[in-house]
Amino acid sequence: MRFFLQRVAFYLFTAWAAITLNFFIPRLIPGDPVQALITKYQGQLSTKAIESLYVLFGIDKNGNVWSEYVEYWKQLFAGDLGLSFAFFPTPVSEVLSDSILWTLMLVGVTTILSFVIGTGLGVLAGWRRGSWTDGLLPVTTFFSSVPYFWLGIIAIYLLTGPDSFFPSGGGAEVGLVPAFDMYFIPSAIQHSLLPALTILISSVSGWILSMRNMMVTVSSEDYITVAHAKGLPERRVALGYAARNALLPNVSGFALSLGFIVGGTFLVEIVFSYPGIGFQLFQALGANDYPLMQGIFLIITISVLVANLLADVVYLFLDPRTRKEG
Amino acid sequence: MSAPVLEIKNLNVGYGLGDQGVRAVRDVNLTLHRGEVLGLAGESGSGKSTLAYGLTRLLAPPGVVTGGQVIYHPAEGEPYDVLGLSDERLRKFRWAETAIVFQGAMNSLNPVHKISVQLTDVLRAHEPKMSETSRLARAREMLKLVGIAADRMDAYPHQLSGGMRQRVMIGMALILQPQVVIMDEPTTALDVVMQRQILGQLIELRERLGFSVIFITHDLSLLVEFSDRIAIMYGGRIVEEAPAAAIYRDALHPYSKGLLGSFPALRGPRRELTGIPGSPPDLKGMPSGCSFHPRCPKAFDPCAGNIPVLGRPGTGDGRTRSVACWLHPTEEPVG
Amino acid sequence: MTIPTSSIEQVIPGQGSMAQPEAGKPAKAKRQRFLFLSNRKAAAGLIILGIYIVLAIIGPWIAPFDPGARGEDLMQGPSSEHWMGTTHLGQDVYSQLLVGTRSVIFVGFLAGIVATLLSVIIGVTAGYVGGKTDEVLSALSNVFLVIPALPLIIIVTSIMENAGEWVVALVIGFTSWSWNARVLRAQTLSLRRRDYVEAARATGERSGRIITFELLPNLTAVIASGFVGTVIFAVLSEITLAFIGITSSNTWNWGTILFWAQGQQALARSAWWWFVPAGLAIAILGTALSLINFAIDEFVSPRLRSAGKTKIKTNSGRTVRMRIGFTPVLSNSPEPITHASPIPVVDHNGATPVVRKEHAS
Amino acid sequence: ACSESPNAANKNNAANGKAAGFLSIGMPNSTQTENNNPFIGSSSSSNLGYKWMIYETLGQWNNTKPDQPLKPWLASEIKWSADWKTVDLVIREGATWSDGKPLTAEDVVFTHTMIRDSKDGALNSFAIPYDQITADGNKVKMTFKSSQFTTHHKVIGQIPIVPKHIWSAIADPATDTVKNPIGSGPYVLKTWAQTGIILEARESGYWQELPKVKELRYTSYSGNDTQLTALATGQSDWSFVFIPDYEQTFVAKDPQNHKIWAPGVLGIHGLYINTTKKPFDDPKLRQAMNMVINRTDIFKQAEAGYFHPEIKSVTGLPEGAGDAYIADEYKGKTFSVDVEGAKALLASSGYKLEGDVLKDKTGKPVTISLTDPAPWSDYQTTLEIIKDNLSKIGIAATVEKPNQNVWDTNVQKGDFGATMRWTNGGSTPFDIYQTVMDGDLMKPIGTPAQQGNFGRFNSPEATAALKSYSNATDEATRKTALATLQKIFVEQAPMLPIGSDNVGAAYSTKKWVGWPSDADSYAPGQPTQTGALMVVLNLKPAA
Amino acid sequence: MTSIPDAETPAGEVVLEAIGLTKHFPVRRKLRDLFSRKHDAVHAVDDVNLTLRRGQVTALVGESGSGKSTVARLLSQLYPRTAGDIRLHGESTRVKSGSAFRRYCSTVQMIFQDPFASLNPVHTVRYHLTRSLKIHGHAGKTAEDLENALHALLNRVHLTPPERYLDKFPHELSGGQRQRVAIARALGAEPEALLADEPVSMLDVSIRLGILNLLRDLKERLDLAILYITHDIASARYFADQTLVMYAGRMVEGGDSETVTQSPAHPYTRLLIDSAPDPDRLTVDAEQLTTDRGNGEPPSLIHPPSGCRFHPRCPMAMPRCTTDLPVRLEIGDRPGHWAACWLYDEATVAAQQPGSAAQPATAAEVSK
Ligand SMILES: Nc1ncnc2c1ncn2[C@@H]1O[C@H](COP(=O)(O)OP(=O)(O)OP(=O)(O)O)[C@@H](O)[C@H]1O
Ligand SMILES: Nc1ncnc2c1ncn2[C@@H]1O[C@H](COP(=O)(O)OP(=O)(O)OP(=O)(O)O)[C@@H](O)[C@H]1O
Ligand SMILES: [Mg+2]
Ligand SMILES: [Mg+2]
Ligand code: NI
Repeated sequence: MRFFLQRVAFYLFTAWAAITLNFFIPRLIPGDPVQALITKYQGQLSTKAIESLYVLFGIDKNGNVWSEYVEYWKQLFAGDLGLSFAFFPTPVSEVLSDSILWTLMLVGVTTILSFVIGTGLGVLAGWRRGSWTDGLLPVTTFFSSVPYFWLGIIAIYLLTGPDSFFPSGGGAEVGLVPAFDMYFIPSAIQHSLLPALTILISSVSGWILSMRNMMVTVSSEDYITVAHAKGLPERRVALGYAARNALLPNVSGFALSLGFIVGGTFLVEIVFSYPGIGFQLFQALGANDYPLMQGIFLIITISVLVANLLADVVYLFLDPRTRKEG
Repeated sequence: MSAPVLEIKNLNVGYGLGDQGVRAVRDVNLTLHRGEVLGLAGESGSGKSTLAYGLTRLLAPPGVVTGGQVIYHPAEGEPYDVLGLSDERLRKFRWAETAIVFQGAMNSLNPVHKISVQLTDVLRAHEPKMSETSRLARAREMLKLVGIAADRMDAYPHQLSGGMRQRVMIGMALILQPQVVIMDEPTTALDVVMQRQILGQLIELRERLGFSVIFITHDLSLLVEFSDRIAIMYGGRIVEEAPAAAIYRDALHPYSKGLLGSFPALRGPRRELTGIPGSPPDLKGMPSGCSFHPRCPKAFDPCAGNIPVLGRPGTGDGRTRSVACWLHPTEEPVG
Repeated sequence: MTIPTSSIEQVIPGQGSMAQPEAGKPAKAKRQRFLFLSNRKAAAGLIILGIYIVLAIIGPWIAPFDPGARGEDLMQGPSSEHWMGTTHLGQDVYSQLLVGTRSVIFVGFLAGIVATLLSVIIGVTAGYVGGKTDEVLSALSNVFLVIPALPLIIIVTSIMENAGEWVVALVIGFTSWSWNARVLRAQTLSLRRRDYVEAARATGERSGRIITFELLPNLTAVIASGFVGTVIFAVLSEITLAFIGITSSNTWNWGTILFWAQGQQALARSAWWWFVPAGLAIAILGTALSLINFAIDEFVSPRLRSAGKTKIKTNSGRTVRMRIGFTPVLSNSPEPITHASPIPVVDHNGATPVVRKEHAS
Repeated sequence: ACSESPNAANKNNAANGKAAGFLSIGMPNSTQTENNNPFIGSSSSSNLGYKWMIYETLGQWNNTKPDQPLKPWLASEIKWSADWKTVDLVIREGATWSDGKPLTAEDVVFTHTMIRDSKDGALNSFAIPYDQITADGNKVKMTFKSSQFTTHHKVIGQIPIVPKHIWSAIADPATDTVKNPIGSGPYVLKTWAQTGIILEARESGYWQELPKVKELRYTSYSGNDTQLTALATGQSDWSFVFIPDYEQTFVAKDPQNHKIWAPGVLGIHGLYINTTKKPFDDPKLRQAMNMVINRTDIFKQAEAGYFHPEIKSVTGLPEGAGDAYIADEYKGKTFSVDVEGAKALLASSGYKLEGDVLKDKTGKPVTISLTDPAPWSDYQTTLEIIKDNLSKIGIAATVEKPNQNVWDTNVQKGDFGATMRWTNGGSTPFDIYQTVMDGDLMKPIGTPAQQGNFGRFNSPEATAALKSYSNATDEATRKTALATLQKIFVEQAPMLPIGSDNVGAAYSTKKWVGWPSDADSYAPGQPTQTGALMVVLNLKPAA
Repeated sequence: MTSIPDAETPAGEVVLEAIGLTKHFPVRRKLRDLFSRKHDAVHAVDDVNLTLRRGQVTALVGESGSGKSTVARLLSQLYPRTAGDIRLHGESTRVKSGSAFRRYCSTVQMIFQDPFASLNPVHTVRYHLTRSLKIHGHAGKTAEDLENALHALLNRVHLTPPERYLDKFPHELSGGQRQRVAIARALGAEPEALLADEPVSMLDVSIRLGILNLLRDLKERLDLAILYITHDIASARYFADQTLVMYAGRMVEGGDSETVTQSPAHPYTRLLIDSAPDPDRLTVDAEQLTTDRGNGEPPSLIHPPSGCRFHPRCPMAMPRCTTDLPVRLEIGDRPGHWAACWLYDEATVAAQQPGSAAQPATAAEVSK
């Protein structure tokens, strides 16, 4: 419990520092959202619109940054993330809630899958060293060194087409409204296959490798030999003893990688026209949309922290040594 | 002397093969009799652990058993060679017939499983028909046997002290009532007080349950006190084997003598400590002939040329002991 | 963007999963330094990396064309004149690739060096000094860990006017040190408790000297692996930034090539020669760096080495795999291997023992 | 539950081919959020253009024929006074809102009044100088503080009319996302989803014949490449996107049906030169530069041979849309690459070409930095070509790729050598010349010039001519003013025109026919233009 | 082979002295205690007095965790002390770092338990020794001086010929050789006191003797004061002049080695000696003088037992033992032999029956 509170205090501090940075950094970008908008619509938006846009966005008054900062925290505590500029006047919270599910579904599920598959293969590769699994590593390493976007674009080029099973992009078939029904779900899954595969291929090798290394390390522990000496079935030794223990250090790595979901894979979302939050962030960057950037950073920060906190808790359950008596 | 349970015949164990390989155990012949405590002594690196793990095929890569037999005599039925068993049969054999207590109990217990799980695991693997409640009952019974309250069943290894963990390991070793228990330095990490208690308990259990023990340590004085017979290893070979008292009083091999002369005695008059000059041999470049001869104060011509075989010496108690030394001509080789 | 492999996931600070230099047999310092090169992975990785570095140096000289110069042949496939074809402006893709190597290597290495320096300074200091300093520095690295790196890099590079390679490299370096710092801190913490560090202190060494001469040499492998990881990350970041058109670098790099290729729909126009080589160049460079990283991991933790024989032939000719729990038995004949001579009956009293020196100490 | 899901009805994809009675419209405008407010440029309805299918304007303006009068739409009569300060409108009878209520003059007055009176002019994005707005029965009269000659198409043709009974209840029209849009157009919003927005045709109550296309499906793709893929594979029937090598990447995928149409409009792209930087303050030097630029190469290589139609007239006015405005003096005068002529001009103006280095009058080599944001690959390609062209007369150019924000700031502050940029567009050449030459928009170097004249071109004559053109009450004055402007533009070359904007489209005739074309350019082709409604109404199922 | 003669040396000059030395390691506070004022601490060393004299070896024995290493580290000033005093040549010193610390180091040097861990694997023998010489200014002026000094050091620890060892890395040396290098490093400072923390426990039986003999030889030749820490009471008998016994952070008995080992006074010392393996005791369950009532478990040092810390395990415990901290009491069989045990307080024994407060054997175990 003490451990837990200590962690919480630590996380709160980190969150404060990160959010503060998140507040200031976007403000350092030269230019402003109005300019960005005008530029985005090259010639389609008359320069006369500039004044009305400044009024519209409410950035005509030159507030000082400090009072904005205070205001920002006040708003944050009120649960208000402000209005997005790029999607003016949609509230940031709405932009986020529209896109986060897509990301969670695609990248979140894939990250978990990647972890599960990678860990599984890693267990195999570590346990059965010297068998065919040794060939797994060089191949996956090569793929993991390929940039996501490159792989994705090639996949689109090679695998999609008018008659292909794989759609070339988008989150689901045009016109389907997100709902748990027999139309949307299969379509969403179909659309997520190719991007998911891309992420999977380029991220799985990290897990294989780390799990394999941990398996190798753990396999030479005495208790594994004891387990063999006890005459336990091989499965039991491999999974209940070796893999179970080798998994522990990977848990926090996994938690951290959850944080990379949003920031790390937005190129996949761009390449596949996937309406997720990473793509949204990219647009926010292009549009100088501070409120949206802040909102997304907030989500990233909080999700990393929560993931880590969860990892700590999971760790507490997985590793009795961290549990304190009494 | 009672019937043998385990006969080790010309066991050879090495690490790696080819010119990278080392032969850590060389042509070892040893017989363990029913109900006895056989002590195995020798300095660090002499191959004691390698022998223990080799005979149960538990050596991790790059360990290989390069030759020999380990004949096990079950309580009923024909004797068989442990090294020739299939993986499945070996799994069945392990723990049910021969259990091992490792050097560090800290590392022998899986830190993430409760000790009850680790105890019942064995039963689940070897006696699948047993019900869960009777497994737990059996586990509790074993803990009681080694002096641990049954309420510690649900403890994790790190919640137990070193001594308790070692007791748990001993309890676990006995849970299937094996014929042979191998103990590789079971108490070196422990305090003398604890060490005495645990060994005392073990000896008492042996009396009750009647298993045989191979007891490995480099602390000769401990061995002399606790074991029936003692085998001394040097450079991968057994150089002497005799009843404990015989070794203590009258060691034949110069190495055994040196080993005994290295321990200061706590009681009685101050003995002269001789020690053993020089350093242990390098397994890769073993001296020719008797591997001890470069350090041996009594070495003479034949020592450097030929390897002496373990055999019965021509002394009065020659029936009960054997030695491999050119100073002690044998009447008949062992093995 | 990928999370750099190897060093990141495998080392979880605080849990001590980092393969410790084996306590019993301390890293065989000198001999193993060369042993590292004998590792097949390391050798392959280093050779490939070497080729890249050479190309980075001489690339602009050996490039047959000015990478930006327009030519007559537009969108031509590979030919004897243009080995990797041409772009929509008739530029030579091969030359672009060659010239672009320098920027990639430069940014990768500069960022790697900056991040490594920072991580060493912050991580080792935090680990060695401990106390308040440690808390502050740990918090700092955690904040940097939490802030999403790539967006941050995008923002910072966009703040810089005309951000050139230097800026890109420095920004990447300054934003990607935190993970390694954490790893190093954990390692330092465990090293600090080693006896030889205490012993050095007891001898009267100053802290600075202990850090530089006692700790750092033992952290080399970890630092090197962190460096390699950061280089991979930096290279991928630079390419990503160029690809999405964030960086304003005026020089060529592989990301620029991909940017142009994608902007001009190279693949849709079947101009694979424009899109594929740069990606492969990245992948191969990344693979080479990963190989080096694996080799370092194996170097640090010999257990990971899978080199050597994993299969073994028994005397009866069967092949068995070496595995934990089932030591291979080559032969189970009860015959002795070394034939010891039976001891002849010697006249015990007649023999003159050769008495060895009695004083060894 | 399945049968009640809106997805049940929407589940029939493009593969169903002609049988599916819908039209898929795509735009490469990345993600959207549900926002149907027609007055906000960043709303999804504006981004994708579907607001013009829901809301209508008083008149329809055809960008491809800017000089033609607007087609009466919600106003059955549009009459401007000679000084273009007053307009009299007759509101069409029989138009109804999609909730069944009739559309009246009140609604028109309400809409324009709302814009005029919005706080700080937040809704008045065209900065229209409204004066009086009154209704009289089905007539509406609006007066303006200044001549609307150059902006009348905006007042009439680009302001959607909204129902008073709905909008008067909206607290702040500038920040309302109008989830349930009620308009007078032939379509109503059916479902809104990130994956696609579906509009369905009204069943009745539309004031003209109902469209044949019963359903419109709008999709926003993440970028040009994904949009192109969608076009090529037939997922999009209609879009407006830059397609490199369109012959191969788009048309060749279905040569029968895949078509590109790119009519130019009165808005251009060109190289702005910073006229305050020596030696580029010299018109002769700029002229010489103008002479060596290979516009055909740029058109073919940078603009894929269609996207920014090549500007041929030296006046910078695009072919087609601009033809009517070219002064007599310049009729038929077209650009051609003339390196020798340029060299001669330079030599005669005191420049020396030493080897391949041009030295200015003071003997310094002439160098220029060309700048544009990296992601704009067509501009970048253009700059590469210009760089190459300039080297022919010894000017060493470098191409810089600052990031977009930096570029924006620098261009506005006048901190650049030369840059490719666009001009405003409109119904007359006024917007083009104003963006380039208006002295009123000029700001000192270092102060952002947000509206135009980034090159700090200082010509009181041009400024006066611009004023005279926009305020003139007679055609002759305008003509003179325009001729003056063209003369200055040609002789001083403050900006080197390269290509024009286009309002065309990439479309497929597989399912629907009746698209505008060069032969019948009845409306702009771009699906986000106001006139897109005219296109949709004109479509018929393919045979 | 030289045998170790009896410890019979005249009392030399006092080099290092600890008076009431105490070390408590603070324990991280638990949440529960957040609001209480109590600060938990590991009472690793409490009120320890010891004296190191020139030319004498003082042994410190005790079970694992009894605080022996902590005493050594306190004496070498690697840990700051909680209370008490350390006197170097009678002068109270407290140094943490800087030149004062180095000055202290040059008189008091420490040898670590594990020769495999106490040498940095990346440095050669030469580096280790050179540093030690340089820091304490014994390296001389020229490279030749240094070389000579290095040779002298290696000769002193019998690593001959020195050239063969100077450029070796630790992993190229055997355990005994490494420990010699570690000793040489300590000698490089030319100290007056040597704190040897279990210098042989990690070494093989046959090598131990060599190191002990070397230390003994150095003591005589260099007139060193040596603190020999061990848990092997038999080696203390052979090697040390005095022996002190520690239990759970406190000194329980002291006196000259022969007396302490042959006629132990404190019940804990007796238990320790009885537990030591004894080849002469050929029957296992021989009559035991003392039986351990605590299952061999040492007490918690965070909440040490009140009174005598050994009382929960002591078969002779009396009611007074559970409440009052025993003081040093002279035994009287030999001069200087003392024990901190109420059994030697006549008044107490007269009033209370020894063993009357002994707990049942399993009590301690349950309380864990
Ligand atoms: N994995 C290995 N590879 C090569 N040689 C090894 C390996 N493991 C052990 N050896 C060598 O085999 C020999 C025997 O080792 P073993 O562990 O059996 O000795 P031991 O008698 O048990 O020593 P200790 O008393 O230290 O436990 C040693 O010389 C050792 O160096
Ligand atoms: N740095 C520390 N922080 C907290 N507790 C400590 C620390 N160092 C030692 N202790 C505790 O102090 C007590 C005494 O430890 P010390 O190492 O001095 O024992 P020791 O007698 O040397 O044992 P051993 O024979 O095992 O070396 C132990 O309970 C130990 O857990
Ligand atoms: Mg061993
Ligand atoms: Mg200690
Ligand atoms: Ni354009």
